[in-house]
Amino acid sequence: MKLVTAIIKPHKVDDVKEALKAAGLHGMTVDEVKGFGRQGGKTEIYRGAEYVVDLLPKVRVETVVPDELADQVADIMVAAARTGKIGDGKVWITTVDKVIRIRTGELGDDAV
Amino acid sequence: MKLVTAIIKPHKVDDVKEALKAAGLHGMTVDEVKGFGRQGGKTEIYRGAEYVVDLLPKVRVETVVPDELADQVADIMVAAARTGKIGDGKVWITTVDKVIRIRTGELGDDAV
Amino acid sequence: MKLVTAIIKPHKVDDVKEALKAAGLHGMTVDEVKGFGRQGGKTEIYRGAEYVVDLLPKVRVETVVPDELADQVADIMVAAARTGKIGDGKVWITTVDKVIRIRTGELGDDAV
Amino acid sequence: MVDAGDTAWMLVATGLVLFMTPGLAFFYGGMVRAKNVLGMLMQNFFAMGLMAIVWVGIAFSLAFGNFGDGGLIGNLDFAWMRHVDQGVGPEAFALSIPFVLFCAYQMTFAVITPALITGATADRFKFKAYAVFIALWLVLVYAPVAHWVFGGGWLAKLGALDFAGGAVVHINAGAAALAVILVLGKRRGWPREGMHPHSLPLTLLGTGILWFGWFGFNAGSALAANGVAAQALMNTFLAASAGMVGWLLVEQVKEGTPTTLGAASGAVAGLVAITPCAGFVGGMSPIAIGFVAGVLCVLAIQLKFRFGYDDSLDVIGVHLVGGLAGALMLGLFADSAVNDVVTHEGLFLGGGLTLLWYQLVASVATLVFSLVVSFAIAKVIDKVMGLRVSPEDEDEGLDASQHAESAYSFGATGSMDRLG
Amino acid sequence: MVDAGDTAWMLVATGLVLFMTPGLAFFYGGMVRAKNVLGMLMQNFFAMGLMAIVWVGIAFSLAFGNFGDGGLIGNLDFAWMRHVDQGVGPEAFALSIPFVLFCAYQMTFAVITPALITGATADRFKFKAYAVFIALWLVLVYAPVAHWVFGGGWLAKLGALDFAGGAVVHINAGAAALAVILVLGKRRGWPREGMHPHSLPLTLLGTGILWFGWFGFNAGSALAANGVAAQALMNTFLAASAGMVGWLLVEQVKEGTPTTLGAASGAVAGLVAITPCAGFVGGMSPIAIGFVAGVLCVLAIQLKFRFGYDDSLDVIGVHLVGGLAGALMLGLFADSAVNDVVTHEGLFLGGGLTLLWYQLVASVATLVFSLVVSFAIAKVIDKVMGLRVSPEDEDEGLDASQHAESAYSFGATGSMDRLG
Amino acid sequence: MVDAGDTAWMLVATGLVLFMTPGLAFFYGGMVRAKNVLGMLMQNFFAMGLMAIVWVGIAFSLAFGNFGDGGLIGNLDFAWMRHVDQGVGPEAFALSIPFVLFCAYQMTFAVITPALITGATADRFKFKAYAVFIALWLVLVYAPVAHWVFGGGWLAKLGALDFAGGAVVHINAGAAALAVILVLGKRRGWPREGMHPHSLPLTLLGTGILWFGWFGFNAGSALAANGVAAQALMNTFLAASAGMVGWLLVEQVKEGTPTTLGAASGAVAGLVAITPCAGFVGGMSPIAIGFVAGVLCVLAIQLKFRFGYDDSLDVIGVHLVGGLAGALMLGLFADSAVNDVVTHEGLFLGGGLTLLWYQLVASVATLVFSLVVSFAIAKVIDKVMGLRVSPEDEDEGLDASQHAESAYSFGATGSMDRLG
Ligand SMILES: Nc1ncnc2c1ncn2[C@@H]1O[C@H](COP(=O)(O)OP(=O)(O)O)[C@@H](O)[C@H]1O
Ligand SMILES: Nc1ncnc2c1ncn2[C@@H]1O[C@H](COP(=O)(O)OP(=O)(O)O)[C@@H](O)[C@H]1O
Ligand SMILES: Nc1ncnc2c1ncn2[C@@H]1O[C@H](COP(=O)(O)OP(=O)(O)O)[C@@H](O)[C@H]1O
Repeated sequence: MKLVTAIIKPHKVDDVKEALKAAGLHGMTVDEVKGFGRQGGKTEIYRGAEYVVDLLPKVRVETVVPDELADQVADIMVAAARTGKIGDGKVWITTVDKVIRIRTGELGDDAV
Repeated sequence: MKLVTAIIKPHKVDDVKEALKAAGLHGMTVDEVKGFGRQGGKTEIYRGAEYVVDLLPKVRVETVVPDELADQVADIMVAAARTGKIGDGKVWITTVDKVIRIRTGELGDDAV
Repeated sequence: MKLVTAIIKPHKVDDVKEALKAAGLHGMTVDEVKGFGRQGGKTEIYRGAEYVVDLLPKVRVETVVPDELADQVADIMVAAARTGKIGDGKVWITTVDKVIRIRTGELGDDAV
Repeated sequence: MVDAGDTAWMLVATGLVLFMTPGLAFFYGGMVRAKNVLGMLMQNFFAMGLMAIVWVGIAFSLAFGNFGDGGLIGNLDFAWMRHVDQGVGPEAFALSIPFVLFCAYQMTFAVITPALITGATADRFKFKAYAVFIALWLVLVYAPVAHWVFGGGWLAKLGALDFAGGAVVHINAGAAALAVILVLGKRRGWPREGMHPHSLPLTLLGTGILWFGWFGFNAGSALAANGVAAQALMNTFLAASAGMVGWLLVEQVKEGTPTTLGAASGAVAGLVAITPCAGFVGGMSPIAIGFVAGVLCVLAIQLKFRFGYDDSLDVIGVHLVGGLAGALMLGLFADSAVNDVVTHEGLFLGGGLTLLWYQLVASVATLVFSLVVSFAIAKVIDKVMGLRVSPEDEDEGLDASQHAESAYSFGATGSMDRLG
Repeated sequence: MVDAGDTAWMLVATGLVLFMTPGLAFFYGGMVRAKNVLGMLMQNFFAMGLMAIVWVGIAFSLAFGNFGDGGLIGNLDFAWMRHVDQGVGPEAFALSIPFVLFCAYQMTFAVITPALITGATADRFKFKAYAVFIALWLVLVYAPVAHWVFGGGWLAKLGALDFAGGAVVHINAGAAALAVILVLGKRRGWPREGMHPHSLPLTLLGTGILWFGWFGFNAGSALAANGVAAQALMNTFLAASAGMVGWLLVEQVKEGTPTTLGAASGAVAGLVAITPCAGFVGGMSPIAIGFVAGVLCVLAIQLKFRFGYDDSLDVIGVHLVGGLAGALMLGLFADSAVNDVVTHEGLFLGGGLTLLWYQLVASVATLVFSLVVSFAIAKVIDKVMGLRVSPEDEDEGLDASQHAESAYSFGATGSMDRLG
Repeated sequence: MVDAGDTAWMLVATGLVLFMTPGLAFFYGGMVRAKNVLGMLMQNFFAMGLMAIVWVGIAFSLAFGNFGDGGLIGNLDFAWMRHVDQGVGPEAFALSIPFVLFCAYQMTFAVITPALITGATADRFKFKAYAVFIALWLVLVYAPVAHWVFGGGWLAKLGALDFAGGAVVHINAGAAALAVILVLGKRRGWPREGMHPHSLPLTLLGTGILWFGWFGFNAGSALAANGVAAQALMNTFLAASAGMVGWLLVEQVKEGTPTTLGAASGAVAGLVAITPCAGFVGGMSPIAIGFVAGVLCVLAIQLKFRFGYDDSLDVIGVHLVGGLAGALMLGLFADSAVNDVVTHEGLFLGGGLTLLWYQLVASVATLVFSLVVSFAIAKVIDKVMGLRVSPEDEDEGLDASQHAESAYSFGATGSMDRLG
């Protein structure tokens, strides 16, 4: 099994979710994170002084998939999350040794 | 070393924590995430219209453990987090190359 | 590629960010988590009774780096996040099979 | 002569209505997404700033100058605070409070009325365009309509009744809201995406403040601490209660679940509808009026999905519809035993259709005038400086794009570095 | 005759007490977990809706009809708003304000008293069962007790004193809270799990509003803008202050750390205790009364752990205990120089034990009556429709299970899609 | 004789000013980081507890005893509530309200003035040291200065004017704030790190409450429901509005973006500046005064970066500078037509420099006295018990370190287990 992790722009969550659904995937886990990268920060004003906020809101999407789907899922995510503007984020793939569905104890491909 | 990751229902956090403690484990890291899966969503009403919220609150639990304990820890988590109802979540195991305790610089099994 | 993950104290985020920047790294993703460990909990008072809060605020820092930099980056993080007091956290390294920059589709070292 | 009791009450009533605008800000602010809450709060608070100045500068005089002339607009007698002093003002006003207090009291109405519009235009109105819009609107729309009704203009002369502003405030603002969103267009993603409230406790805070403040709004419109004020307060209370119950009953029947947002909205619907009636009806009538308004408005807010206009937080569904309902129901329930200003009683009290007809005329006149002139103002501003934020700014949210701020920062990782 | 000054004050006092119910909602709402905050707010706001209607419909008349009869319950003379008009009402009331205002003022008490109960029953009361409960309770418990004390019933005749509702409001609601939780049972997980406040700033907001509103509650109970009202206001202020200081001192001694929740709770404890005394004591007495209440209540809230009843937000510990403390301390501090209604002075002013005895009778009578009847109502509702939510609904939280809403949505990942 | 109308107004005004302290708590509380919000709220609420007791115990008497003596400090005639009853008090006060109400009204000023200081000392003042500081400060600084100005002391005799506390409240608290932070030092990390507001909606809530309450602060200072009160209310409203507009204009010019925090701060700046002037000026003057204050203060808050003192939430920039600006502008705009207490008109009304000179003397005297004595008190406390929390406590935040609490808990993973 593989774990595909994507760091994306927050307003792209729904698009990625829909794309995964369309590709027949049944699960994913998302959370809100902050990203630092080439995108630089945004400027906020506080008491008449300017500040740079260089940790920007991003969303992390994680989905565990069978080995043979990993590349394809990564590509789907890349396509769905792309705006073409800096800060679009990254997708990476890592290897999962074992996965268990808590409810049933099913393992591996049956678990996701 | 192995990293055991569990996505569980929020109200199961304490049970999982207690089970890990009982098994002699000394550390874990948790965070709040949202999950999409077979469980489907819940319905909210807004201005007289119904909406489905299909990202449901879950908690991610991560614990780094020595290789030989990984399966056992995963089973403990599965047992502690199970309600038997859909949406109970997943547990997965990945391989950790190296782990360091920041305070002391200890490595590997000594670090956790 | 390697994924270096650090669990650190919240007020060390800026130091770690600066240290990574100083080392020429261009990206990282952080999120707020809660940690359970040897540090024990802190005591809160509610209605005249004492409670222990044993999940303490921590920050998770993740950065994907080329293989050859992983150890060095881990050491930088360890150095920047250390206060020497219990609860400083952990750093661990896992292997990444593939990484893609969403904006451009670049792969591997070019993607980070 | 200035009466201390009446003055005491009107000092407080002025404060209460002033406090409604922050209340409105929270009521609306809780309903928008977290990235737009400051934009919403700013528009409401800014009305407290700019409208006050425009009011004493010119609009008060246009509304209340030439009092009782039966005409279309006042004059400049009171502009720039001229003659607005501690005396009781011109005799025609028949005041027992200082004229300067009357002006301040009316000022609070001039602040909140344009602010009501912001609920419809949520999440996309450019701040600077908004500022220009409300300044023009106060002078070109609010001041004339206030003269027609409160200033003894043609509608007052005709015999239409409006105790505290069913037409002047609610129909007027509701129609203006419709006009502006016709120019602005829908929010990106609407209606597919559910843009649900980011903080219902904030909305309920706003509701509590509005209910509290509305006692000043309605009972204050008696301009004295007397029996009519007391009756108006009781009516206001009961209509809010009945509006809440009515709205929740519909929810219960339709969806099986009463919501807190429904409770809040129903109370506001009842308050809107009782506004024109507050000092003119008695007995159990306010319960009927509030209840009907609650039921009507919960149904009316579904219209936007049918007709496809994005009345984001339901200003039209609640203030326009509720205001119309109240103005017309006054034609049914007006009671001369409650207030001798009532010369034609309501239909249900045996007064026939006369008052109902006047009420209809006043409502339609206000609606049409406000709709047309507001639309024209919005169109002109749109041409000159753009009414709406850019799509990027809208996605980012008004807080960041219009005010370079973010509303909340609960976490540990929001650190900033000072530039320059 | 209606006096403008008195009327001005009572218009405002009515608004202030009305505003206390949202204040109470936030005070309690901040203390529950985030998944239950809307459930709590809803129960409080809904009381503003339903109780008002039941009040003017029947309960006001049951409480104040047959005024001064020394009996157990009023009659139906004022039901359905009959005779509730702008005049000063029947002579026996000796009012200088419109009777309709008196009714509205008392209505605010009828709204907040049942709402007080929600603090004890937090997180598990089924909404519809709650609605039925408070409707019955207002008629069967509140109205009679109000008649006994405020309506010139048997306790008033006896000579017991209760300026603004120590017995009618606080002992009454506190005893009812105890009755209901005996039927409801404990929250799942209590007392092992710490169910700590999700937003203390919200609780402090509630505290601020309560303190502010309590001036209307206590000083308004003079029913006029006179010296007694002024004294009551001063006493209210000082008792709140002293209650806060007392509670915090105990925390400091016991735990080494004064808490903000303690400051809030102590102020409320002081306010509760001064309620029956506000217009009857003077000098430094309110400081003593508030301080004792603060110390007593912080100790009393530990009783639930001893006896194992889950008084979730300490309604019994603060309102029942604080109300009893206040009612009895009036027997110590009552001062005829402050108010000539005081015919037997307090023990410390040399008046002997007479008043203390009356106060004890009134307290016990109220406590027992409320406990028994409230328990019976709760039991019947439990049989008929179930009083408590299901375990699943409780785990999910009241917001989702009772109202299909969620309170907060700060993040970017709470998107929803519209169904149908 | 006690007048019901005046009493009605002053009962409410007392409530309004009391409500300002929670308002201030939220105004400041929203601006600090989430880990310090309870610390901030506690300091403000605790002032409502402790200051009230110190006030009736002794400080009221020191401020208002020997009324009109032209001296430096009062006596102990009214200590411990002696002679503070329902009568109108000593003739010199010329009151038409109960003396006990006058004492309560003044008490609200004594609560909020020390609370103002907490904005400057945010995030690092040890709670227990704070408690000792404000108790001493009220007696040693506030009471004398209040006597000088409000109690008929030397500044009043001289001819300096201060309607509602430009010197007594704002210059006084601002100077004390400066003194305390000179002893406390800067927050760790300041000015490199941006310690930005954790909840601007909370700050705007505070702003709304402050604006509302300020009507009681300024119009209440007329001590009657009359024309001067009405004028003061209008002036207060307009100055807040103009202050907001002025501040935002500067932001627009300097940064290109008006902020919500700027709107809030500008309104407060206008309110501060109008405080000494409220019942003494008329016409469009309040707009000029508010506008100048808004512009001045937004520039003044940059001074701390120049001079390197950490006035965390800009008490000096807004209250000291705004208070000075208001006190001096009164020397320009004072108008005897508005209030016959004005014997020397302002410069712009042809009254020459006399009043301006008196105002300068009063301002400087207050500033210097407060600065010196406050500094001494802070130094002594620092020596005896330490003024500042430890670096670890500061990093952890005041909520955890001073009060063993955390403000918010929105998530599902904040569970706690009960100890013992
Ligand atoms: N090396 C990295 N490791 C982990 N996350 C990264 C890394 N580089 C970037 N990110 C994440 O990706 C986001 C976008 O990266 P950025 O460099 O700003 O733009 P882009 O991906 O378009 O080049 C960052 O905000 C951060 O969350
Ligand atoms: N393929 C997956 N990858 C990552 N997380 C998943 C995946 N499938 C499910 N999850 C997580 O597990 C949770 C429960 O999954 P779900 O399919 O609803 O129920 P169950 O695990 O009982 O079959 C989801 O809400 C999601 O957070
Ligand atoms: N085995 C583990 N797996 C995952 N996270 C851990 C583990 N042990 C500790 N942590 C994380 O590291 C943090 C610090 O650990 P702790 O044992 O308290 O102190 P220290 O790292 O200084 O020994 C914990 O709060 C937790 O977030």
